Amino acid sequence: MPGKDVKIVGFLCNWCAYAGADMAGMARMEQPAGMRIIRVPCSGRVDPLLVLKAFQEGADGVLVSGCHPGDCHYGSGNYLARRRLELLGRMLPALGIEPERFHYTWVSASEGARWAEIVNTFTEAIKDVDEGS
Amino acid sequence: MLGVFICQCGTNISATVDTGAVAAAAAGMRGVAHAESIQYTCSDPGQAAIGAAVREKRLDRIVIAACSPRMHEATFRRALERAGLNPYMMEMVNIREQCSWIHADTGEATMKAVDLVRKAVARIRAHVPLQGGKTAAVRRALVIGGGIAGIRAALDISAAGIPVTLVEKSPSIGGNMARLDKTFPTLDCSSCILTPLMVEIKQHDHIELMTNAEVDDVRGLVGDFQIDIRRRSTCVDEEKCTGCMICQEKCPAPAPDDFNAGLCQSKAISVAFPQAVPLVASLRKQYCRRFNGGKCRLCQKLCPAGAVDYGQEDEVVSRSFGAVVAATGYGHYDWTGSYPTFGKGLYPDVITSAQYERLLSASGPTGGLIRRPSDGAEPRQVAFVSCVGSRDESAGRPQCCSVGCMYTAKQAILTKEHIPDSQSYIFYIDMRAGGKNYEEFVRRAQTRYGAIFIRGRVGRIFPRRGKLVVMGTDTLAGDQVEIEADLVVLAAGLTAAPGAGELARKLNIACDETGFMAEEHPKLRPVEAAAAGVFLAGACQGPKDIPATVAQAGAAAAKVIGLLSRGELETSPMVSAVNPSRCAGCFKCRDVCPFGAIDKDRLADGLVTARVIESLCRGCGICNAACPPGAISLNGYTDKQLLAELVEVLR
Amino acid sequence: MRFIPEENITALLLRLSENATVWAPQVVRDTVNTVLFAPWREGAEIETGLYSALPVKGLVLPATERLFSFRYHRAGEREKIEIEVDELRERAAVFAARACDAKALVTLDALFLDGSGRSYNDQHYRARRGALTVITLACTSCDSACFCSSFEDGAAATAGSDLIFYPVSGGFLAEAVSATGRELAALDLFQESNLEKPPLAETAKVELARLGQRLLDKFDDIDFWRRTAEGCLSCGYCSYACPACHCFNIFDEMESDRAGGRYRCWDACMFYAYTLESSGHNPRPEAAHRYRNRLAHKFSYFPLNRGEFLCTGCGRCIRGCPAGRDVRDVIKALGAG
Amino acid sequence: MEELIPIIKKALEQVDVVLGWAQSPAAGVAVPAFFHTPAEADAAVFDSTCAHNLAVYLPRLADKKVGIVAKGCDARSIAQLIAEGAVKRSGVFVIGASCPGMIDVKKAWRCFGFGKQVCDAAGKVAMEGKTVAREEILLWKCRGCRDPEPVICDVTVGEASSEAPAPPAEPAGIRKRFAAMTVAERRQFWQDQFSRCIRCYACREACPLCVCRDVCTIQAHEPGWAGAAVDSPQSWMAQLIRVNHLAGRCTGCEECERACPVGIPLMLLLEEQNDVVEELFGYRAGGEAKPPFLTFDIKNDTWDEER
Amino acid sequence: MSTVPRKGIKATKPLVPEPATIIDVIVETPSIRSFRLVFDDPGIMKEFSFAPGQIGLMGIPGVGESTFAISSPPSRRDYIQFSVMKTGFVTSAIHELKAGDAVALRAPLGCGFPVDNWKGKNILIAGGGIGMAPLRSLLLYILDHRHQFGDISVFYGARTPADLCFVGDRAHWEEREDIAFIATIDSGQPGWDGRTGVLPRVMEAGRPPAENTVAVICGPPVMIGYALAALARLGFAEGQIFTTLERKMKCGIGLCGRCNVGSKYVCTDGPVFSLADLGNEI
Repeated sequence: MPGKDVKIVGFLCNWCAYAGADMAGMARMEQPAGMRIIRVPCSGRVDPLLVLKAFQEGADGVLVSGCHPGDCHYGSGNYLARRRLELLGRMLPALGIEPERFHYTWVSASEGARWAEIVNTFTEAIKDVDEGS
Repeated sequence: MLGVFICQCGTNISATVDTGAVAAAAAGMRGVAHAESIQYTCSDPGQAAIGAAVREKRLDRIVIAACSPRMHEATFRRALERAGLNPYMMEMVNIREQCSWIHADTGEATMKAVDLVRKAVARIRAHVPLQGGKTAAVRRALVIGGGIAGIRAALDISAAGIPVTLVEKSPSIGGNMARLDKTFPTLDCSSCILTPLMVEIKQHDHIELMTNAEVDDVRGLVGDFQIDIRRRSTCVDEEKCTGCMICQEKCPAPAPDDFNAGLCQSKAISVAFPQAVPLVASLRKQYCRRFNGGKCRLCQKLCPAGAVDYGQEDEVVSRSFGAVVAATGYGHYDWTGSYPTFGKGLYPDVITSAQYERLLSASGPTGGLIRRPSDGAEPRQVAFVSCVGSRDESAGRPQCCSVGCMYTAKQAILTKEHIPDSQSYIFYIDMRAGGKNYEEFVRRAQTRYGAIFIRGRVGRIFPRRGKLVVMGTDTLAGDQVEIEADLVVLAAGLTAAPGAGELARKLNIACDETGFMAEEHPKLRPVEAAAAGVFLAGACQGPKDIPATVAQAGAAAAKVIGLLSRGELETSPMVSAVNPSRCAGCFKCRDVCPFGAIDKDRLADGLVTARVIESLCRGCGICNAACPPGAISLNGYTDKQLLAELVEVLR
Repeated sequence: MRFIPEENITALLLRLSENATVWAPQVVRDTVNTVLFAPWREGAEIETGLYSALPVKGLVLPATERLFSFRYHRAGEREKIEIEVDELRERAAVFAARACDAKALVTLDALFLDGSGRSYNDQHYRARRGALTVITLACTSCDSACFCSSFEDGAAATAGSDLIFYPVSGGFLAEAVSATGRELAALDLFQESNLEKPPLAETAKVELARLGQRLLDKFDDIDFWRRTAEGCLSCGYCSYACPACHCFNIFDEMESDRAGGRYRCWDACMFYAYTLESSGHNPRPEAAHRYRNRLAHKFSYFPLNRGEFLCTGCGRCIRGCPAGRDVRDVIKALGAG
Repeated sequence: MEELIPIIKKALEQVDVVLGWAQSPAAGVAVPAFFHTPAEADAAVFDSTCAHNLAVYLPRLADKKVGIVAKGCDARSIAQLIAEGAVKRSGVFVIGASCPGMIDVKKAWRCFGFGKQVCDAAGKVAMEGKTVAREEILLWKCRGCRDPEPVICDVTVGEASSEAPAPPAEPAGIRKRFAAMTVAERRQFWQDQFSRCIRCYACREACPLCVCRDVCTIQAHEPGWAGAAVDSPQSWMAQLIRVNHLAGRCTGCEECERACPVGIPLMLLLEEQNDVVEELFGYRAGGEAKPPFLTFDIKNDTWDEER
Repeated sequence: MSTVPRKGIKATKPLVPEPATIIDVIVETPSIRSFRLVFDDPGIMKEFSFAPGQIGLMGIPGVGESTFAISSPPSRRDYIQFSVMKTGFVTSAIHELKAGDAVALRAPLGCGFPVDNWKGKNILIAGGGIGMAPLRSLLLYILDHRHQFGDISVFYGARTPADLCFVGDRAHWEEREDIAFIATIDSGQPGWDGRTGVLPRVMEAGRPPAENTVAVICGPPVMIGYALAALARLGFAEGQIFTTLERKMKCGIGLCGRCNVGSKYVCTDGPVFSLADLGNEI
């Protein structure tokens, strides 16, 4: 089973990404078991410090996902989020964290398949980093 | 003291997650006084078990590991309330959609479930009781779309004494149903049953009708949406126009006839159709000579009522509404791009069923005589092709249009009734006739009306000797079939109405992957959209027939009435709050707040701190993430709660 | 007096390393002039010219130490707490401490090892202090921040040291102060010598006479303290750098759902949070209040309670202050003795 | 720079206090000084050791009218504080000082010991008769200085330096070493660096943009972003909190690094962040605009999702 | 030294608490609860003794400790009571505790009231709000040794009737004829038929004689300020007035530094001080 040892924290917005993950479940799309989802109301709620704290506490990867740009339930949350998170992602190499371990992406409530695919790909990418390839 | 309940959800969860083991693990977690696995936690006995445990073990915090909180969070909050606890002292753990359903290995899924329960146990220690407030709700509803769904919803809402504004994009209400000839399975005349309702709308005291109008901007939230409605300029004063149609008659500029699905021409200034409500003309500037450099002013000169006003401009009307019903209906799939072997729309006698509907209709361009477009001849052999742009993966259209089988059967019957010596051939994939009396209706088309049903897809349509050859496979006989037809009618699939996506964005609601507006829950909240106070009626939520549309419109109306009849709404307590003793007064929160919900507060000692205007706060938590000293936090999603979760899942 | 040739120093440190970690001042790699006491390994260069940024007090009162660990365990329906105190630990030796640092250890000893009832005998401090050997390198030169000569003994202070090295030509004269020091000096790495002790550094002096009273006289002149503290950034460096400051905080940390530890860590009286009460009330809300309390503690309260200043004139708070503050200016501003 | 003293005296006619520098006899360099009266202002100096960014005191004096002697880089901090609303423009009187480039006094102290006079009476770097190559001893930020003239200023003092700003230096020493490290090596590098951190918060207190101060979340009980333990991971997290809160706000004044008593190269983090912010948003803190994480035009957010 | 010396805490492990268990929780007011607890080690419980006015650091390992006055009397051998007002982080966590929950305790700490020096004197007790907690311990001690003291008058004030603690005690104290007990609330409220008016004024109106009397006051700073002024007008000298102070504490043993008032540490020199001890530093 893939992803057994990879611990990933996912911060998912309630309206889109979390619902998308639910959708993947309703469609019984098998996924690696290392993902631990923390529900937040909006990707704009995700303080970059939560991501850094996750790494500090030993996460192998952190994924943030919210509504597609333009679709934010609150209008602008994901616009703010992507600014903060893009900066964070670019800072990671200087902080000594492989940038592959962090990913932010947009998943709508109907994109169950996309969510499953993201979890799979991201888990694999982290495993590649862990193996040093 | 904590109680943990692990739902088996029948076998939905317990098939993959060892719920007993999860309960046993939970029982060992610090502070957990009670842990049990329940077959259906959401059921009455399940909720009763929670209540009993609360009483017996004096529990004050409850963790429920079950399905997605999007499904039953509200259910369990009510259960807590009944058990005498604050409803927010509950945390749900999603071990179904995000665990049992996506993992195969029991050991792994169980381990993950235990992890998730531990996370919730840690989180719930940081929960505090929350109390929602109340806010007045505006007693007025907006219905967007004037088809049968919007009409029904508007009438039903206004019947409860709640004023309604009905907004229709086109010049007349009536929508797709007004274009239909007869309706299955009863073969009622569509106009005969619809027109009285349209008139009722126009005459209703509590209904404000705005045609040629669209939603421009939406602000606010449930109970108090502030919505700007743009009324497009039609160059005709609706108050003055009598619908005499002299302008239309004399107008020299041709324009497509939208009502007749492009089968004939109309004029730049025209009344949408003879039964239109309101019965007024409107001018389409893009076709008008005057607006394209010409000097023509005929309509203005001829109008006996003096209703034509070329200087009329768009008008934006702002209104407050307590609730919104979206009833934007459906659009027709443009098949020409995806079916090159069907002639890409170049053969005039390959038409869509929507066009055929107009040929059948007495109010149509042919006055109810079936005449094929190419030469006006009466067809003898009519081939119907189902599922064009439906149930077709190769066209990227896997979904069923849900009405194609039925209306094709109807059209075959009507063809026979119009032309008794005609022969209809129906290419189908499966006949889907699930409604009341539907199967009998299809059977009648076959037996009494002699329609020949061929199970199989059509591969090619091409002209041969003045006829159209329809080549397909008869999958039952296993043969290639070739039908020579005079007219081919394609049952093109249904799409979301044009512009529905944009409207959904304005309303802050989601669309599903086929572009239709998404309901909150497919079974339990079928008319609620993702944004509170927005409801869905009819085909905007997915293709459906008239009975289903009318039923859903009624349901949406009932929801609106339920919401607005009390006059006030409970507000969510999950809003931000400022701890003034930690506020640095930097107001970054105010800079990022999308709702202007942050104000300045001057404390007794002169310090200036932020304050949340709770009635404006919608609980996004963006301020929380932007506040450097952590003074502002979102109730229910505080840093403390998220950190507790985070630390626990990584232990 | 005993003498150790320069070339034997490495051998001495190696000998000490056999059963203790040897801490010696070293320049931190890639820094301009940061000197810290760090574990010495053979070949490491010892920096005795520049002053270390931090004193040796961390070896007896670490920046963070675990006081005990606790565990919640289930006893029937109830949770019970189990507490366990870790026992120490390895021996340590410090080489090339300065007299001002060593002397401050005696001040700390009085606070943490006093069994008289006036104070408590702190087991954690006791364990570390008992396992520490202090070899002091007497200062024959100083810089302009030093003001140890203001206090009794000045650079010649021997208190707190086990063994004191005086730099002389070719090596160091070694003066044993304690039994441990005498044992060390008896090692074969040392020899007898009749060289004279070199003259020690004579540092700046500040007027300490009646300082405690002078300070109390100004105590209520809050404007004076506001002026005095106005450049102060309210950071904690001076407290952490002070060999005699010993204030600490106590906090808990969970390591799992049921187990965690209680820790003690340095705290600084210049922090706003130091006296902030949970109600939001803060008895020392302004930097001026905190600055006043800091100086009063050092030069008034502590002498009143303990008969000595809580300062040895090491000058670190002057040398390292990010805002260039100089405590001697304040002492001067308090007026003549 | 003798003309400074009369300017401060004049400024004192309209402000409560002027922030400047005075010579510290003990340290041999200039240290921050608060001039309340014209008599006090006689002690004012301005030379190559005035590295401190006095803007740090402005938010603490928000209730007063304050004059401040500011170098070009300091003025950026003042502008940033004004843009963020932490300081009122009308509350500050900026005396822009043309800056010759500041030297790293720690380098002088390492060579000559603490307390030796670093600048001569004319303000030139000179120690015990030796003159030192200016470029050798300049602060990193002064190499390739982008703001020799103050962006915000009410009166200027001194003539613009005839000398061109020293050219940007090639990364040397720790910068060079850091640039060449792998990600894993950097992880270890920071762990080593922060094992020295003593949590004195001099970095925070010396930072003009760390405006939370007393209520800083790093020291707050809750929610506990960084534990109170003085150990490398916790101290590292504590610093990351500061760095994160300075995103799009840091003007690069290097005060945190200068203030750090244990020599942690904090600017490696902040320089990187400032560079990324400038690259992503074309934004450099210290102008009139708010940081790109607070206000931006959402409707016209020209963000390329594919980048 | 006018206060009694401390006893009890292990001299070598002063920072290490002893596990204890809550046996009862009394909801006194919306923001104050009293917790009764016993040490898990019966030996320690048996040995435990203290003087009224002494304090303890009660904590929840994993959350932290906070300082509270012991509000039960020394004669109570079966439990130790602390009355806790919810003000912040630790006290909020303590308020969540129920009977059976585990805590950790360091007690007794500090110096209690010098009751031995007060023998034969009249005692005036004035407590405001949560400040009544140490005074309850003192009052119960005095009632246990009633014959040793002269006249006893007690004033207890709070903002509203709902803010008055110790309901059961109050009824008992009001009934007793050998003490004068007056409860007062700041301003009149329906359903309250007792005294109204802020405590210092009510106390002053009672005109207690200063002669051979010790005044013990405890309460919020504002109340203390007015009460001191009132006592001064009534002729009380500084040496006759005692109070207990509250400061943020971490160690409780005079080392961690933060609780000093001038040169005195509240944790070891106090929390009981006579006004003469404090001088102008209060």
